[in-house]
Amino acid sequence: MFDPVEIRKHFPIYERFQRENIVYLDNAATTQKPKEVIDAIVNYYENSNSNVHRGVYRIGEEATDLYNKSRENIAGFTGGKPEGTIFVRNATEALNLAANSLTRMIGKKFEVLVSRMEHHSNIVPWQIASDTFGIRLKMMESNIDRPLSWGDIERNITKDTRIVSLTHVSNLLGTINDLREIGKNLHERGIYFIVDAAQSVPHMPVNFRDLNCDLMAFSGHKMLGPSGIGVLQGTPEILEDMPPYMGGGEMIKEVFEDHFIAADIPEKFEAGTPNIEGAIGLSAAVNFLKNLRMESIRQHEKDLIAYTLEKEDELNIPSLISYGPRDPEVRGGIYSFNMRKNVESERPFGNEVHPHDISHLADRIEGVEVRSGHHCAMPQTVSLGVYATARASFYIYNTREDVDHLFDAIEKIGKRMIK
Amino acid sequence: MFDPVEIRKHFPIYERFQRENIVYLDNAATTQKPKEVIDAIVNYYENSNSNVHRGVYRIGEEATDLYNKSRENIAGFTGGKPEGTIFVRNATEALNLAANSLTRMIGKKFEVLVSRMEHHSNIVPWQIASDTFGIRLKMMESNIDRPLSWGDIERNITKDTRIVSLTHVSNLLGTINDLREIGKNLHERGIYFIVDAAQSVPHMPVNFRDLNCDLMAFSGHKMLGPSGIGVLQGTPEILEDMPPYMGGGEMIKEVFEDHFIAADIPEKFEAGTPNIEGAIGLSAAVNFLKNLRMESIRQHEKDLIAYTLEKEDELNIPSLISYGPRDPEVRGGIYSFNMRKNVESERPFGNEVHPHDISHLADRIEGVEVRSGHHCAMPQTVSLGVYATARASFYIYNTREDVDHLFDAIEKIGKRMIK
Amino acid sequence: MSEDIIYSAIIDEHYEEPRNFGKIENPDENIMETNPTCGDTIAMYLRLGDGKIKDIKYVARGCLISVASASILSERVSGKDIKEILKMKKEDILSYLGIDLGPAREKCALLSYDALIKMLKKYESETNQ
Amino acid sequence: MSEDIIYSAIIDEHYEEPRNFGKIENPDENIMETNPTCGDTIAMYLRLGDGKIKDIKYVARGCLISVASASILSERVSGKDIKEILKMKKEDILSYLGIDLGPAREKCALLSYDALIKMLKKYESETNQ
Ligand SMILES: Cc1ncc(COP(=O)(O)O)c(C=O)c1O
Ligand SMILES: Cc1ncc(COP(=O)(O)O)c(C=O)c1O
Repeated sequence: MFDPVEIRKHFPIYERFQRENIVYLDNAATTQKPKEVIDAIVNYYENSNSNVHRGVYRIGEEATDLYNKSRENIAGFTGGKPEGTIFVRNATEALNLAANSLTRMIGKKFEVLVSRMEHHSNIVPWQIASDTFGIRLKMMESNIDRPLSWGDIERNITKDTRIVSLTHVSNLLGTINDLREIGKNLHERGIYFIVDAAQSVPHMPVNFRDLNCDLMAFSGHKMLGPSGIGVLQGTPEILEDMPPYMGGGEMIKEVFEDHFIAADIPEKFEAGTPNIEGAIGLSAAVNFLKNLRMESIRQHEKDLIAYTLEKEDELNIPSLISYGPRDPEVRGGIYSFNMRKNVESERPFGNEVHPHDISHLADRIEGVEVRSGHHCAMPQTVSLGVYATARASFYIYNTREDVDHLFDAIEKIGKRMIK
Repeated sequence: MFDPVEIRKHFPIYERFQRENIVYLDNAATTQKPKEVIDAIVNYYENSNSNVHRGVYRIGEEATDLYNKSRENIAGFTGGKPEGTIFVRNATEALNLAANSLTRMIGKKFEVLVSRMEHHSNIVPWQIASDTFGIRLKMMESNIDRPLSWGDIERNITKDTRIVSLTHVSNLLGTINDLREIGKNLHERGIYFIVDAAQSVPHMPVNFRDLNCDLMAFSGHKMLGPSGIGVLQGTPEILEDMPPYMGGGEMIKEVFEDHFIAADIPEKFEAGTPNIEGAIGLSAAVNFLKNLRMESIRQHEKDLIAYTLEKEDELNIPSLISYGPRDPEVRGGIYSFNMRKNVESERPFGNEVHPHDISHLADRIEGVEVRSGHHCAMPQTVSLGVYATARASFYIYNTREDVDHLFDAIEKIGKRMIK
Repeated sequence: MSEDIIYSAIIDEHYEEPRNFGKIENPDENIMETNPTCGDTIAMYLRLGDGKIKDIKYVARGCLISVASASILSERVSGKDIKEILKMKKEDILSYLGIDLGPAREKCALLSYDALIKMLKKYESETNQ
Repeated sequence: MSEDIIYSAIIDEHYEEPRNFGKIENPDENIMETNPTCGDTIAMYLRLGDGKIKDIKYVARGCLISVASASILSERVSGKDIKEILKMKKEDILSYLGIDLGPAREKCALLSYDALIKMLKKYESETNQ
């Protein structure tokens, strides 16, 4: 049985949360760390800390072994190969690496297609590639209440499209895109397909091969792991063809005065001393998630978002407006909303409660921690006709009671701010 | 009084080292972590873990505050400004960022000058920039037994030289380069000056402004901090002019469909969720080092390398050959060596003991942990006429007894391998 | 924690009825400032003379803190000596608000202050030439 | 830990006097392999026929482990069936050496084995056409 209250016992920070009645609902930004992850890191520091790859002394070998086994474990978790599993800092770096290296690999002008629901991490790297190498970035519209379909993509690809890069789950709307068919079709047309899995790998079963993609990005800190570690997963074929992104130690076979010979994958893409404890911590996080089973985690979050949407309907708070698909089948545990008066306000400066005030007051009134802002998805936020939203996002340790607290906060803020 | 044996009590891994009689001498590769650093990280996980920059709820604010204060503390430690102190993964990323962004800023073909004693991290990024943007990389010769002088540089700059990038301390030879005069002269000529301080900041007082450089790189894991965190320090002036390296969350002011507006420094260069606990851990490491005083650390290491060189002279082991300056005043705590027969060997495959065997046997015989290989400095290693060396490198917890163990190991390996 | 400690009654009042809200036609100085994290925006207008602020108006769109602090600020500085205002510190502004702000909200509170200072500095450098 | 457990006497002997050291003129197959981490290099030569290894020689430059394992390997495979050798696993090679190697040293021990297998696979694919 999946029991969030039992799960909390593994998270030391829940002692403080209980003491101060904090309801943590900012999991799309980052998740808490179970003691299993903390212990793995501390244990590494206290017993095997040393640099990897070249140590032929005992703790050097232990560190190398821990690092390699972490890679194997994480690779297997998402159905990829160890040599196709590259450690980076975060999903952002993974997407920058992909944009830069793929663009240089293709070596001529082309078009890359992204959707309006992308996180800035899947927009700005392409804008930089466009400034640097002259490729063209095309952003297609996306519906705010249903997932992307192959039809949406098909309408937008042209004969120049060489890369399509899409998010698996929207971090603003919670939309779950079914990427399998999209991937299959792109594959058949010889178009490279990149998946931003930052919001899916932590929350549902994700299999790299099933997605029919070439490259996939995710972040450790959003799945119980440390910050400073993330993954770019790819097929060995494409990674072997891609030129290195950063240069330095570990990523070379040989260095001469005027050229270098790159190492094999995955080392080719890991320049310098890696985040060793980050990899070890993320591997421990993966074990924790595997224990809970990803199917059950998805089920639990589906229940929470369904309950949230039901409760919203039921309470029918006039000032509350929320965004994203209403069908929990295609919706992750993400709830973005705003509060506004129904009639034109008397006040000269608009009739919305500013999301910053929502977030601030929710914390002070109910201990409910929600984020406010554009959530690094400005193009999508703007398309909602607002500058910002407040956002609650769930994870394994959240309960229906947490959702109740959220709505208590919303009601109290309404009373306070909308007189 | 600087007392390495007292200092060891702060390092939990020394319990294992004492139990197994391990003498850790691979500090140029990475250093051990004191409990102050481990505690800072654990404390963050257990109390304030959340994402930075946008949280207006209480733990979000705590995390942001911890992150910002860490930056201020680290910036001040090396005499830089907080807004000129950019968090990256390691020195390698810092130098890649510098090479890529500076090259794009200059925007035309030019020559960059490095020395033969550079680490691969200060060679390969320039080779990649050369492949990508067509700039020219020039590697000047450097003496193996004395520091670089302004004369060396002057002879090698041409009218096309726009950047000079040099290591402060050689990780293979231990050579300490006096960069002040070099920096002053380059400054006068309007040539950008980059310093690889990966082996100096951990070991001696380093002041960014005194070096007269524009950019400076170092790694957290080589100075008691976590891996996965490093610093690019620069003058605000140059950083403001440099274009962003990676794109994504946090590094933007606004994102539109076809362009973005970059954030101010330092955020402009920090795309995506940073290594928050890495920054906090490094700040705790800086406090630990400040407490010991960098002058005393340098003094201690000077004593150790002086003792090493004296002992080498005294023992006069015929098979032992070592490299680097003999004057402890210009030599960090790094001792690279090889072992070979004095006469032509009977064996068909050469008369050197392979450094891998030295490292492996030193561990098994004496518990002495030294690294072997080209130490990511192939051009310099090749110039010594060998494929690889063994290397011992000291830090705050090493003692003269550790040096004695090193020579015990060398003598025993000599008896074993050179019959 | 009770709601009342959170945002003071004074702030509430300024938020509901911001003082000096509006525009000045043909102002001596005007500026538009934005806080990129939350999109808070303020347009501010000044009429200046005899080294003093003769009139100040603004149009603000933003959160409780940024609107209220613009209102409070406008009351405080109206009629004051420019030199004196330039001596004011950020801390003074924050203490006027009378609540303890975290680092993220400080930016909201200081938006109007930053706008004012920028205009006054520009004015000073122009008139001193 | 005593020295003797570290590297076995057998390894020492093979290191001091490697068997089958040298070249074969006009070999049926030959190859040059390098371990980039430490620069260990081996050039290996084969004479093949009747589905067997008729002669094997090599010139190795490297550490104790890589030289000794090349020597041991050459003794083991000399005269053997190619198909049989291709069935050998890495583990077999490592157990011949009789010491427990960490992951970093495994590469040293397997350098000669990798070279041999590459040549035999090439030979098989050539002769089967
Ligand atoms: C002189 C020098 N520069 C750069 C580096 C690269 O450091 P990192 O691997 O932490 O990026 C090192 C570390 O090996 C070094 O010694
Ligand atoms: C969909 C999506 N992609 C990418 C990212 C970037 O993740 P990170 O900041 O860890 O690089 C995020 C996290 O905010 C996200 O939600």
